[in-house]
Amino acid sequence: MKFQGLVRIISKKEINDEVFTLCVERPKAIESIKAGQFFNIKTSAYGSPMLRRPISVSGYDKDSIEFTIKVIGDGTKQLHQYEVDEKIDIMGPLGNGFEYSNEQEILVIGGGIGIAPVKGLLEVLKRENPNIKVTTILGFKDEPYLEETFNALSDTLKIVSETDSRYEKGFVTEPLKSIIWKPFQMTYACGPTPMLKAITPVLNAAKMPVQLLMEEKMACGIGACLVCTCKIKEGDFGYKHQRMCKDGPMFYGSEVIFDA
Amino acid sequence: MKFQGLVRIISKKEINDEVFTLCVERPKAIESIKAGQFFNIKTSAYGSPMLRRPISVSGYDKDSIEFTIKVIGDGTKQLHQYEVDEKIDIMGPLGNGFEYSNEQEILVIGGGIGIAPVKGLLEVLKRENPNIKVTTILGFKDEPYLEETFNALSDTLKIVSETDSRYEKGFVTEPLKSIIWKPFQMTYACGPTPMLKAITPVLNAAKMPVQLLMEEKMACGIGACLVCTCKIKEGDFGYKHQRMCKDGPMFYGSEVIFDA
Amino acid sequence: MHNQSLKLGVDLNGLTLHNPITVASGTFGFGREYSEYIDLNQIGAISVKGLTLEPRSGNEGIRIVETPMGMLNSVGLQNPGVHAFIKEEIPFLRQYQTKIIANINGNNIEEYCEMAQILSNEDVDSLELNISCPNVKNGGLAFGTNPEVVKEVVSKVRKHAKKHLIVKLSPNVTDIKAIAKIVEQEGADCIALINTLSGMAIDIYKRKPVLNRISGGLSGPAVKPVALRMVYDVAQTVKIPVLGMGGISNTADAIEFLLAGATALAIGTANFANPKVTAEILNGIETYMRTYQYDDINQLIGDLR
Amino acid sequence: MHNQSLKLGVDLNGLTLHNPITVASGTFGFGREYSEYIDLNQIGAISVKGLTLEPRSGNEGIRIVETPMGMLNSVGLQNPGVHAFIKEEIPFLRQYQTKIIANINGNNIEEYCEMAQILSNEDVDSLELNISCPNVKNGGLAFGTNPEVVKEVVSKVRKHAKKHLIVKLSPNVTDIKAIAKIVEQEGADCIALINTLSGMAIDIYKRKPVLNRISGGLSGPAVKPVALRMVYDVAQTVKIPVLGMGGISNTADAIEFLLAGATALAIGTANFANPKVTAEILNGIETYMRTYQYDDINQLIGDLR
Ligand SMILES: Cc1cc2nc3c(=O)[nH]c(=O)nc-3n(C[C@H](O)[C@H](O)[C@H](O)COP(=O)(O)OP(=O)(O)OC[C@H]3O[C@@H](n4cnc5c(N)ncnc54)[C@H](O)[C@@H]3O)c2cc1C
Ligand SMILES: Cc1cc2nc3c(=O)[nH]c(=O)nc-3n(C[C@H](O)[C@H](O)[C@H](O)COP(=O)(O)OP(=O)(O)OC[C@H]3O[C@@H](n4cnc5c(N)ncnc54)[C@H](O)[C@@H]3O)c2cc1C
Ligand SMILES: Cc1cc2nc3c(=O)[nH]c(=O)nc-3n(C[C@H](O)[C@H](O)[C@H](O)COP(=O)(O)O)c2cc1C
Ligand SMILES: Cc1cc2nc3c(=O)[nH]c(=O)nc-3n(C[C@H](O)[C@H](O)[C@H](O)COP(=O)(O)O)c2cc1C
Ligand code: FES
Ligand code: FES
Repeated sequence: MKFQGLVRIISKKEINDEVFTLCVERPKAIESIKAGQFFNIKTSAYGSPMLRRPISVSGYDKDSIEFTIKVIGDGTKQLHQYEVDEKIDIMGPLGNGFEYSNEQEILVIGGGIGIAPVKGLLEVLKRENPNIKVTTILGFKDEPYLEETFNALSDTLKIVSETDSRYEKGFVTEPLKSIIWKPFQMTYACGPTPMLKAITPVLNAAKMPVQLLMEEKMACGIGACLVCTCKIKEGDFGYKHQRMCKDGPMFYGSEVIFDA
Repeated sequence: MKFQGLVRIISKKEINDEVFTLCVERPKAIESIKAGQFFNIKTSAYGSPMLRRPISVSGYDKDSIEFTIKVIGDGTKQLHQYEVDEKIDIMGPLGNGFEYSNEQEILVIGGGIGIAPVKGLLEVLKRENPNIKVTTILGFKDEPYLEETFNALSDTLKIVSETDSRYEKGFVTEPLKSIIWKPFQMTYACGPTPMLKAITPVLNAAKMPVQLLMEEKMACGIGACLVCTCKIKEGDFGYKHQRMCKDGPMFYGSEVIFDA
Repeated sequence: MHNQSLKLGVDLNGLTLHNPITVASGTFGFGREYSEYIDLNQIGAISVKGLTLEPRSGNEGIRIVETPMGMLNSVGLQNPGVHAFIKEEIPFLRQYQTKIIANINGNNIEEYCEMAQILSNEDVDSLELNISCPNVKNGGLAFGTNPEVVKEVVSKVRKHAKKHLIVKLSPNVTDIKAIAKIVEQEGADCIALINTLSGMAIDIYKRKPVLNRISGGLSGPAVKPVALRMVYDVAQTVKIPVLGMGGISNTADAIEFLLAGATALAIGTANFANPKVTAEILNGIETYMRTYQYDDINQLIGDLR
Repeated sequence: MHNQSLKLGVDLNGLTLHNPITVASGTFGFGREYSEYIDLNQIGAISVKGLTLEPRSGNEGIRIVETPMGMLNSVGLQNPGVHAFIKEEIPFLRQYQTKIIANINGNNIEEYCEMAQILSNEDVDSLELNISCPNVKNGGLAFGTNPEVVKEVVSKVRKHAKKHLIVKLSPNVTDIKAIAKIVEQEGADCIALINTLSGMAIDIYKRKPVLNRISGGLSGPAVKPVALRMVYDVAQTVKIPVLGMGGISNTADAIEFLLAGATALAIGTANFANPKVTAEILNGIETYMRTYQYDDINQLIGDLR
């Protein structure tokens, strides 16, 4: 049996006006968690919004699970109202998460709140292999956040912003193009779909493997309802619909077809 | 213009497991309030439940308005989650409330959470006429609450309960029948419809005027949608539908037709 | 940019409104009660509580059930009758610049015609033919669900209505487009939709339907997706303007209906939770227009890409 | 009293279930995913994801829009095809005591018949004819909305179906009772309803319908009052049992449907918010039965006062 139930909130931290972290007690029933996996969280006990909200693990250890959440609509607003010691209904861990073993040199790309699961990944990788060489590129629309955290987790850190003039202006694709000649064994990326769509051809062209942690509106979150899809190449010209929640949310850049 | 908007919660008090009071700042825009009036309160900022919840004024002064609320479903549960200093969306005061001037001897009957507006009434009457003689009958299903408050507000207080053996067992109709010979100038009553239905013929037969503060599920709360009705006698055999929210919630026992 | 004044006026084929926000029949009484919460001058038009020839006391028993993000009502057309409306309510409403839409309801076609006749000589701006009430002759099914009955009632009422005529459709039909076409052909100036969906609730403690008449009309946000689809379908089908409604509760909902092709909107159930919702939505539409650079609301209507 | 064992088994006219709680097609896959959250043995029957003759990859683009207490879906019958179902999924489901209902969908009547034929020889307990899919020959309107087409498809499929046959109705019709009568006359063993209501959503930022196919199917609590009314109407109209569904999310909803006359219930959308909802509702029904002193669920079915 997989876990779905109430867990206690251990801590809550405001990161900026819109972003906060919730750290919850890890139930004993959850034997393993992988960076890049997510939980489907009930935001309200009163039914509305009706559906759970998928939120990536942004860190975990044997006793706790951390979520880093950006407030954008009612569901995330409700999550923001939870306080320490209240209980929250989570379900997971879900999805296939990142695949990692013992890479020595990696590239990590995060965009917006997509930096949350990437942070979780780097924490695990550093824990398992303190010598790993990490190059990180983060892109933000406005003011960057978690800069110090990523500084500590990266050997090289580049931050770009579309509007914050204290940082290099632009999108993650610019710094990416300038370092793509380096021998990264793996690239891990998470961010808004347009970002993933922009970086994937660049990395594919350079024959650099990339794991994309993708997003799609979900309902069940476990692969039963088929409302979340990722278009995956099949044969030379074909495609198949895979389930973002169950077969993803991690897909390799080489297999994804970006529409629209 | 009437008031609808956010007001700050000044204090919150648990009365027992199910009943609590919220005291809110009285907006300047509210010039007058009458005991027996109610406010229509939005319980959630997230839409569900969709409709406001009518809650009687259980007390007020020039700076504050008090509500005494029993948790029975989602809306009242949500009201219970508000904390001091949070803001809550209220609309009112609504309805016609109790009519009172300078009675010298009155009878008051409250059932269940129906004691809330009755408490508000007694506080006002005592304030305006400290010599008023008050006989109070309260009925509860289970354990009584606010006993001390009513003790202080009444010259004679009778409490009955259907299940709590420390009190007289039964319904308010029993003590009512035993004192109905007294020369009360007015009776004020609020409680579940079956209670009002039971006491009204008793009082009518004794030719004692009674003001009933009634209840009906509401939507607009201001008289526009016509979903809340009270059947009122018209002529000798006829009836008309009046609006519980706007024409009531106070009706005289002599005019109400109790169906079903 | 922010100071530039936006054009908000719309023309429902003869009924011009100074803005596209109206209120739905039965949810706003005759405007009196809400006039204590918002300035009625801000509302493009008020469709008054459904009128009948004679006064009606409405249904007995419980008249409302709250449902998930919606409500069932069973008011049963309680109203003071068309004559009291003329005498008491028109003068009140005429104090404001809002247009008056008289929502008319008959027990049979003759009554509809008689009401249209009477109101054609009175100071109202539009007649809204509500064909969602049960048609006793047709076994209780609403007038508005049988294409032949729709044809007959609209064509006859049209002859008596010397005013702008809106026909308000029932959503409880298989093919709303077919009904809308008939209504257009028979000469309606404008189509309003949707009225309430037929729904039911049971009191599991009493083990009885909550409403005496068993079913009631479902309205509110719950029905919005259904309403939007029907408004879109009808706007694609007919040339006369559409007055869209059904669950509109906030600016985003309103924009959806405008983009779907509704020339004006009616807000109903949402007034109950927020008596100022009409003004807030109007404000929100203006902000949206500024953001997306529309200076005339008519550019926004039906502007799907 | 509390220990007395309650009789929960129901008989859908040949399909017997050990309890009345089933799960709705398309919301539960083939049971595999939910088997990690609840014991499938607790579920009376599983109606599997809608099957077609050939595998289908389903619709492109966004497939879901959340709406007030509901959702629109536009999955488009993505499924591995009936043959893969037979090979891969039946053996999995047969590990449990839950009954298997095969939900079948055709592009035309011949396909429906072929699927009924094929599945009649396989180890499933019931066939659920889903006539809510668009009928290309009839201009895209669902098979289930045209009485003549309903008559034809049910009568032909009945001849090929050597198994218990459920016909699942579309709610997007004027007169559900008329359709239900036809379905009964043509020999269905049981009627399931409701499928999703037709609805729409617009992305106001992109100014496009959210779903590629413009409209999608509305489900969830929002539709419950409509579903309950239709279940009640149909239960009053036909003698064959009704499998009721549409927005059931908690015990109270379930009791309402049972009181309205549904012999069994299907839970759909509610599984998404609460993967254990079926077990919780079953529990809740037992508590209700004890409180109101029913020892057999069949006494509760249709027991309106
Ligand atoms: C696998 C997965 C993992 C995720 N992990 C995380 C995570 O770790 N942290 C995190 O914060 N989020 C994460 N998300 C995203 C998160 O699930 C959503 O942000 C959340 O579901 C939003 O819910 P909501 O109710 O707050 O907003 P909703 O109400 O669902 O919606 C969106 C809001 O944005 C507005 N909006 C939509 N489109 C536009 C537009 N074009 N322009 C302007 N406004 C628009 C809408 O009006 C609405 O208010 C993840 C998603 C997935 C699928
Ligand atoms: C004018 C007026 C003044 C009021 N003043 C007050 C006041 O001062 N204080 C106060 O506390 N309340 C007052 N009320 C009542 C208050 O409005 C309701 O209690 C409130 O609306 C309930 O909302 P809810 O969302 O909590 O419960 P809801 O969810 O609306 O509903 C009722 C709950 O009771 C359950 N239920 C319904 N019938 C039965 C039954 N027969 N057996 C068992 N369970 C059942 C339902 O399942 C549900 O959970 C007043 C009402 C009116 C009309
Ligand atoms: C309490 C109530 C009463 C209504 N009475 C009428 C009526 O008299 N005439 C009419 O045409 N529509 C009536 N309606 C339907 C509304 O005008 C509107 O079509 C419907 O409620 C959908 O819009 P909404 O979801 O915004 O409320 C009524 C609706 C409600 C909720
Ligand atoms: C995502 C999704 C997929 C569905 N797929 C099917 C299907 O393949 N066949 C079918 O007959 N009904 C399908 N339905 C309809 C459900 O079986 C059910 O009739 C409807 O959702 C109403 O019940 P609910 O409100 O409990 O979900 C689907 C519903 C949803 C939400
Ligand atoms: S959300 Fe249900 S399959 Fe992905
Ligand atoms: S609640 Fe609308 S008239 Fe009383």
